[in-house]
Amino acid sequence: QAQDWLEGTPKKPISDLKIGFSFRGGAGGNLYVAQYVAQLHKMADELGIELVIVDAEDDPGRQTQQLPELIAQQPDAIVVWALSAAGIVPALKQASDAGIPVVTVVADVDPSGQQYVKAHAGPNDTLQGTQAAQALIDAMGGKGNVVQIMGTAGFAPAEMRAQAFRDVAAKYPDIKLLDTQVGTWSVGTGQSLMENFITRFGKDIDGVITSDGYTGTGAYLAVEAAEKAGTLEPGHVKFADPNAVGTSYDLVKDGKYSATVLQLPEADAEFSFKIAIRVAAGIEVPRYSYLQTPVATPQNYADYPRPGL
Amino acid sequence: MSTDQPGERPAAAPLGIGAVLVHVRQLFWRFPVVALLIVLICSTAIITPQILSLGNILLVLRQFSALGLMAVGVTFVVLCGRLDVSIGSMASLSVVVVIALHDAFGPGIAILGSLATAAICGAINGYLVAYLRLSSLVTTLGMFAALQGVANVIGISGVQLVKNPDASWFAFIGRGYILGIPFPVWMFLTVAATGAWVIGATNFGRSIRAVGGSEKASVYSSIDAKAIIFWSFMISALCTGLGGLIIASRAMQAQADSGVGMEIMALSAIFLGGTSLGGGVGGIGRTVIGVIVLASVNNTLVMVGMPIQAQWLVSGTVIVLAVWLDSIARRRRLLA
Amino acid sequence: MAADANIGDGTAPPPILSVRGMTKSFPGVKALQQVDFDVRPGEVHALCGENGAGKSTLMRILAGDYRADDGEIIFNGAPATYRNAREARREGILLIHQEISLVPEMTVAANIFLGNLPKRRFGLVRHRDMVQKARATLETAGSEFSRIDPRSKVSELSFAHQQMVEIARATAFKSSVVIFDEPTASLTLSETNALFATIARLKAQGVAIIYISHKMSEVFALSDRVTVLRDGSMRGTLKTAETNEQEVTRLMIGRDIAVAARVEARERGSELLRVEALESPGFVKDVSFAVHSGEVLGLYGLIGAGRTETAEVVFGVRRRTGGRIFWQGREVNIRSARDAVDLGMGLVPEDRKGKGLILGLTGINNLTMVLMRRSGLMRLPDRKRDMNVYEEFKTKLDIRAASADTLVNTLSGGNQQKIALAKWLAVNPSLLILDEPTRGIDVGAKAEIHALIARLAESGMSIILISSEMPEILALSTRVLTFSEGRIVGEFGTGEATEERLLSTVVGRRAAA
Amino acid sequence: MSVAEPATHPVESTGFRRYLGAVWKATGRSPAWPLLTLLVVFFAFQSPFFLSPFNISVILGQTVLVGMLAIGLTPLAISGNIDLSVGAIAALGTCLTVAVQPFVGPVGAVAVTLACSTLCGVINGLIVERLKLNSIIVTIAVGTALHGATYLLFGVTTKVAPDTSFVDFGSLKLLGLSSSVIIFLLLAIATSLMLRFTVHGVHTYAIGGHRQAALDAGVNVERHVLINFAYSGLFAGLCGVLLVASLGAGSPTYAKDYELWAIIAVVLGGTRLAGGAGTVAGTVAAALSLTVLRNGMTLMKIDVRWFLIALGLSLIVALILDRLRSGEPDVAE
Ligand SMILES: Nc1ncnc2c1ncn2[C@@H]1O[C@H](COP(=O)(O)OP(=O)(O)OP(=O)(O)O)[C@@H](O)[C@H]1O
Ligand SMILES: Nc1ncnc2c1ncn2[C@@H]1O[C@H](COP(=O)(O)OP(=O)(O)OP(=O)(O)O)[C@@H](O)[C@H]1O
Ligand SMILES: [Mg+2]
Ligand SMILES: [Mg+2]
Repeated sequence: QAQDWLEGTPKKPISDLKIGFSFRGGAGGNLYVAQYVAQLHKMADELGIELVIVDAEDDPGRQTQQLPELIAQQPDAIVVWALSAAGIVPALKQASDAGIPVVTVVADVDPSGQQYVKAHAGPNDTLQGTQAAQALIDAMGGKGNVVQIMGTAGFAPAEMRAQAFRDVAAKYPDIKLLDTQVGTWSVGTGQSLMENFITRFGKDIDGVITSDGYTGTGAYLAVEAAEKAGTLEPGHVKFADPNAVGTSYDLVKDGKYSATVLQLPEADAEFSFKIAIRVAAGIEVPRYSYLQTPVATPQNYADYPRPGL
Repeated sequence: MSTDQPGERPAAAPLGIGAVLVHVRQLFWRFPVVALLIVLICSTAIITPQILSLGNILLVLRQFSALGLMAVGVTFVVLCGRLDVSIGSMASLSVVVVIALHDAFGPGIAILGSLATAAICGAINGYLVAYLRLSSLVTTLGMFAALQGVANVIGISGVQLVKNPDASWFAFIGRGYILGIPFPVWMFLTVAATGAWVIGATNFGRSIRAVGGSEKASVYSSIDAKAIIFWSFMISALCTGLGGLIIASRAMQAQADSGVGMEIMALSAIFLGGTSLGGGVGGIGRTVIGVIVLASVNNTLVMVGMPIQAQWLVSGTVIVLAVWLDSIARRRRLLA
Repeated sequence: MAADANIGDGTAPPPILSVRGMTKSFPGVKALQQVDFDVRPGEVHALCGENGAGKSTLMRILAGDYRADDGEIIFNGAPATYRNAREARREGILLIHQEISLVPEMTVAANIFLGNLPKRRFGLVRHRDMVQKARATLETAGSEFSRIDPRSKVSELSFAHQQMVEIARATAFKSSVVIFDEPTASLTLSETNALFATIARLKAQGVAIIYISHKMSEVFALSDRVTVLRDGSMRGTLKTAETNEQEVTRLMIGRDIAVAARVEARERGSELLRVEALESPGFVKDVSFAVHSGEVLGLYGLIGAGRTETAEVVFGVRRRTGGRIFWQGREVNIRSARDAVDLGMGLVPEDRKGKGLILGLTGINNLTMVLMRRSGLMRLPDRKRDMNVYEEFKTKLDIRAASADTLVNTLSGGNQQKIALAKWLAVNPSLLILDEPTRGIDVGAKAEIHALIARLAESGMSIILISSEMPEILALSTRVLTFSEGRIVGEFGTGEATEERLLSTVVGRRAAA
Repeated sequence: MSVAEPATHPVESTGFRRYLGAVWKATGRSPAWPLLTLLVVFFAFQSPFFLSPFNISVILGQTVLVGMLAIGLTPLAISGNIDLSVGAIAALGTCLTVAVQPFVGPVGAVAVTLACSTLCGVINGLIVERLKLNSIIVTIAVGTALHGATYLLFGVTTKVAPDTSFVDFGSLKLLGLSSSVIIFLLLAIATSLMLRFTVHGVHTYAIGGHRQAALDAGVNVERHVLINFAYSGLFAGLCGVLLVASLGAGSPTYAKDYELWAIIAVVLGGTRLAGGAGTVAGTVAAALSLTVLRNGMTLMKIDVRWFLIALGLSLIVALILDRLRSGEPDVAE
């Protein structure tokens, strides 16, 4: 079947391509990663591409030491989902020294490494952060107090999304950021941190911005409980997050949640892998290609599939 | 407490004040860790008064009741002179299991299934350590890895959330109240009380201390050391299972990493309480204190809006301080 | 033996180490009160006193282990400056501990030299030298010592051999004061003589020696002076030559001791325990014997004779590879101490620290440990009953402890032994195996325990008495079995057993082997 | 059945058992060796690529970081203590190395880092020994505090090394092995010799084996334990430096959970938790088997999700093999 998405002629049949993939790991616990990798496998099988995967298991040190394993197998391209934007650079250098084109996915790398990268493909955390921030602030009518719960400390996406909110909020004099606490991309911590916020700020809270749908769901559960207990008035607090999961999508559907930005692992994987294949096949691609991440709102959610997260 | 609000102290004769001070000092050296805690809380309460609100206190207790349950369980193992570092992964597993079973088989079966899973893990730990006499640290480290692995596999492939949480009475475990006190807190306190009774008042408890003190001597004294060790691992596992139920029922959905790091926190709580590896000193009461200290320090720092990195710095320092004070206090008591 | 007693009388050099007004108290106990004590170069100064009199405490203070509450230590004519055991050692004050204090997983050689290992530049240890020196040390210490291989791990040695390693340390260092705290507690004749020879050699080198023992014979054979402590205070210092056992004993316990108990011969009751061709890998080979109710079966032997092991096999705490055990004529399979206890046996082990007691627990807890088995595990312990039991034996055995709840590891050696004994008497078994029951127990208490053993036997309890003290065996046993190299080499009915006969069997056997 | 099997008798052993025993001694009495052998043989059959020189160098390379921590921890563990703050110290090390390089140059940076990490170790040691506190809780707490401090000092964003001198050094190759691997092996040997042949080493075993006996014998226990804490701190610093050498950057997020893997390596290596027994050889073997397991499974394209399970099971199997061979222990831990 014709692959029109190639937008060019491969230097050799797609089915002869060999692509290496080094990713942050955590496929164990992390559904997004798991589904992303599953999608890659699926596509590779369909297209008959040989996919060599190394898993860094959340350890930047290991990831750098694993890249030589890929390089040694001389793939047509190496796809890197970097754990540490700066820490990966020496490894990327090795790859480009070995004449293997590198495609970075999901997380962009440090400027000092740009010259070793052929293309970057994936979601745009700053954009998603902005989308979520905008949606929340609109829902709040441009004014009110917001509490923020970030993802795990020191992880680029968490930082970028959080920063994006601050940047947007800066444009609105009536939006006040009460406090930021750091969570762990999980419902549990989202819940407990939100409970603490509620005890601390009570009715002053008008909106909640989180780094992802899990944390957002947790925060919602806390607020819902507080509403039942009468601490907060029902429906007053608004929610939005830059990275949808099933539950945050459901909340949007039920109109309890203003917006969640749909960054779907399958879509992300497919989008990025196509770029990678094109690079491997020697077809020119833009330096940056960003995944479309629609914002699901109570009005339009039906247009999009429910995330399997 | 009068140290903390000097203003409240009635102007008394110098002798009176002296007497009060002496009293306060004695009180301090009886419960130095608690005293430290009170100082910490009261000083932060000036910034954030809500800390002392009943609501917040209940909140802290509930947030840490799962950890508390697990710490109580591990205390049994520690008193036997062993360690159990598999409880974090075990909690993750029981969370994943209970959620995976919930919608298909209903809460009852799900709970039983999850507790049974925990029990099996405990039995494996216990058998390996007590009867095959493997080093408890390495064994439970192995289980720590294996169980997290299993939890991940189930968590990724299985069901991750309960369709409509409000319909299931399972939600009550994590979210319900009795007499205005959260149900998890009831669970924690009940189990802690029972545990304290078993350790402190029953022959089983005495046997545990004996085995912790000297396994060989207790065997010569016709104590079935192996059984004792086996059952303390079972207890540790079952408490962990209960903890898992709370975590699961709070969120009504499963994240395979729900329990990550809890083994370290539980051990911190135990040693912070002053229980020492191998019987001798310590017990459930001390563990409960340890848990409460951990909990309130964490809560206090969040409540004053301290950034997490600073929270780490402070809580680390406070823990060392607490352990130190406690050891001094114990030495003083020996000489008194 | 010890031909060279009472050397160094007459001309008295100035004391090298002395204490004035030494006072020390522990929670609940005044261990020492206003004690004056000194020792001269080239003299053996014996220290006597009941269990808990404060002997070890005084010595630990001299050796820098403990700090005195009050009083001064004068060493070499000047106030002592050392602040801990390490510094004391460097000053040349060496304490051979009452309780064995060796590192089990390390070699004999390393243990002997631990603290000042022979080293070359860059802190490198001269392992080969160390082993040679150790062997030399052991050989000079005597033939009995030289049977220990300096390269073998201490944990592989017998209790007795460990004690000997502890002693061998005394000669390994250049010391000016050597303190022996009950060194012979677990030694038999031959090693004891070897020890005496060692002491004589040190003495000849002008080393000052402090010797603590509950065995009057040793005190009088070795010492030049005797100091008696009682309840932590001085009862006086005497020239050994000018005193006698009665006087010293009276000073110690304030009265004459009861005449040594004897168990009279009587026709034996029904058979209680019979073992046939008992085998256990290592040291029990084809052991068969029977015990009848109301008899005291004495087991005598030299070190490593395998009596302890035999006892442990019978009691189910050591692997049995062969043989059969009959209880009241019925064959039984004893797989654990629990089985044995349920049948009605009790064992007071030789190694009280390792097997007899749980040092981290309180006296009352230890004492009622076995009683606990009688009530179920989930049963509440009955504090009141426990208390009664404790009080009963506290008076019966004269246990000296601050309270029922003092930790056992703070008790004096002898009092620990009494608890270990009481713990089994408390369940009043029909067969009681006593392995070195009076080790480290003072003369007074020893007499009481002997009397007690006699009474128990009268009351129909069967007793297996393992002891390396000839008099004890002869006085208390209605029948004696002699062991050597894990085999029974002789049996003697009452009256037949005499010191010479017993020795001839065990020694003759060893010579043959 | 009988726990009370004292080591009094060298158990009657058949020729084969004695032979096994000899092999055993040679392998430093650690369950890791049989495990390592099994894994290597197994994977060698599974993948031809496994034993290729390149893959071996890869395995060694991946062993270095955690291995370094594990070696540093071994003497400390033998003397009966444990240090759970090494991960945090290593993370601090990466930040320091990068941060101070502009001022003092690469070599100076290493010096400063090692000095500071050693200091951290000393602080741990002082708290544990002087205040007589439980080393587990103390080092957990100190680790947490250090981690926080590192963030506050250097911020959350990763710091890139100003020049590539570290990376160049890291990618330096001698006889097919990268410089860091060689350093690792040399230090392993050095540590092992230190334990076996120096007074400090012998005293370390003595302290772990029977602390009171060591005290009675006049061993300066406090000093030796302190040295061992400093030693583990130093090696944590080294781990940090090597991280920078391969990542060319420093961040508080680096070396996450390393202490856990290091402890696994140490105990799997046969070092007793209570102290008194253990060898560096065992630790190295254990660290290697961890990497081999991971590397082999990657080569076999096994879903990484199974790695943790495989790891856990192999840990336990290794212990059981160990027990079958060495019989029941006199003391459990
Ligand atoms: N560390 C300690 N803590 C509390 N009490 C102690 C401690 N050491 C000794 N004691 C008490 O001090 C007293 C003297 O003990 P010490 O060991 O000196 O007696 P002893 O003369 O050596 O007796 P024995 O002949 O049985 O060894 C005893 O009552 C003992 O309980
Ligand atoms: N020469 C020796 N070499 C090695 N081990 C020995 C030697 N002598 C004794 N042992 C070990 O010590 C064990 C017990 O020592 P101990 O002196 O307690 O022997 P025992 O049989 O208890 O003698 P006793 O008859 O004094 O109780 C012996 O069974 C043996 O295992
Ligand atoms: Mg004594
Ligand atoms: Mg014996």
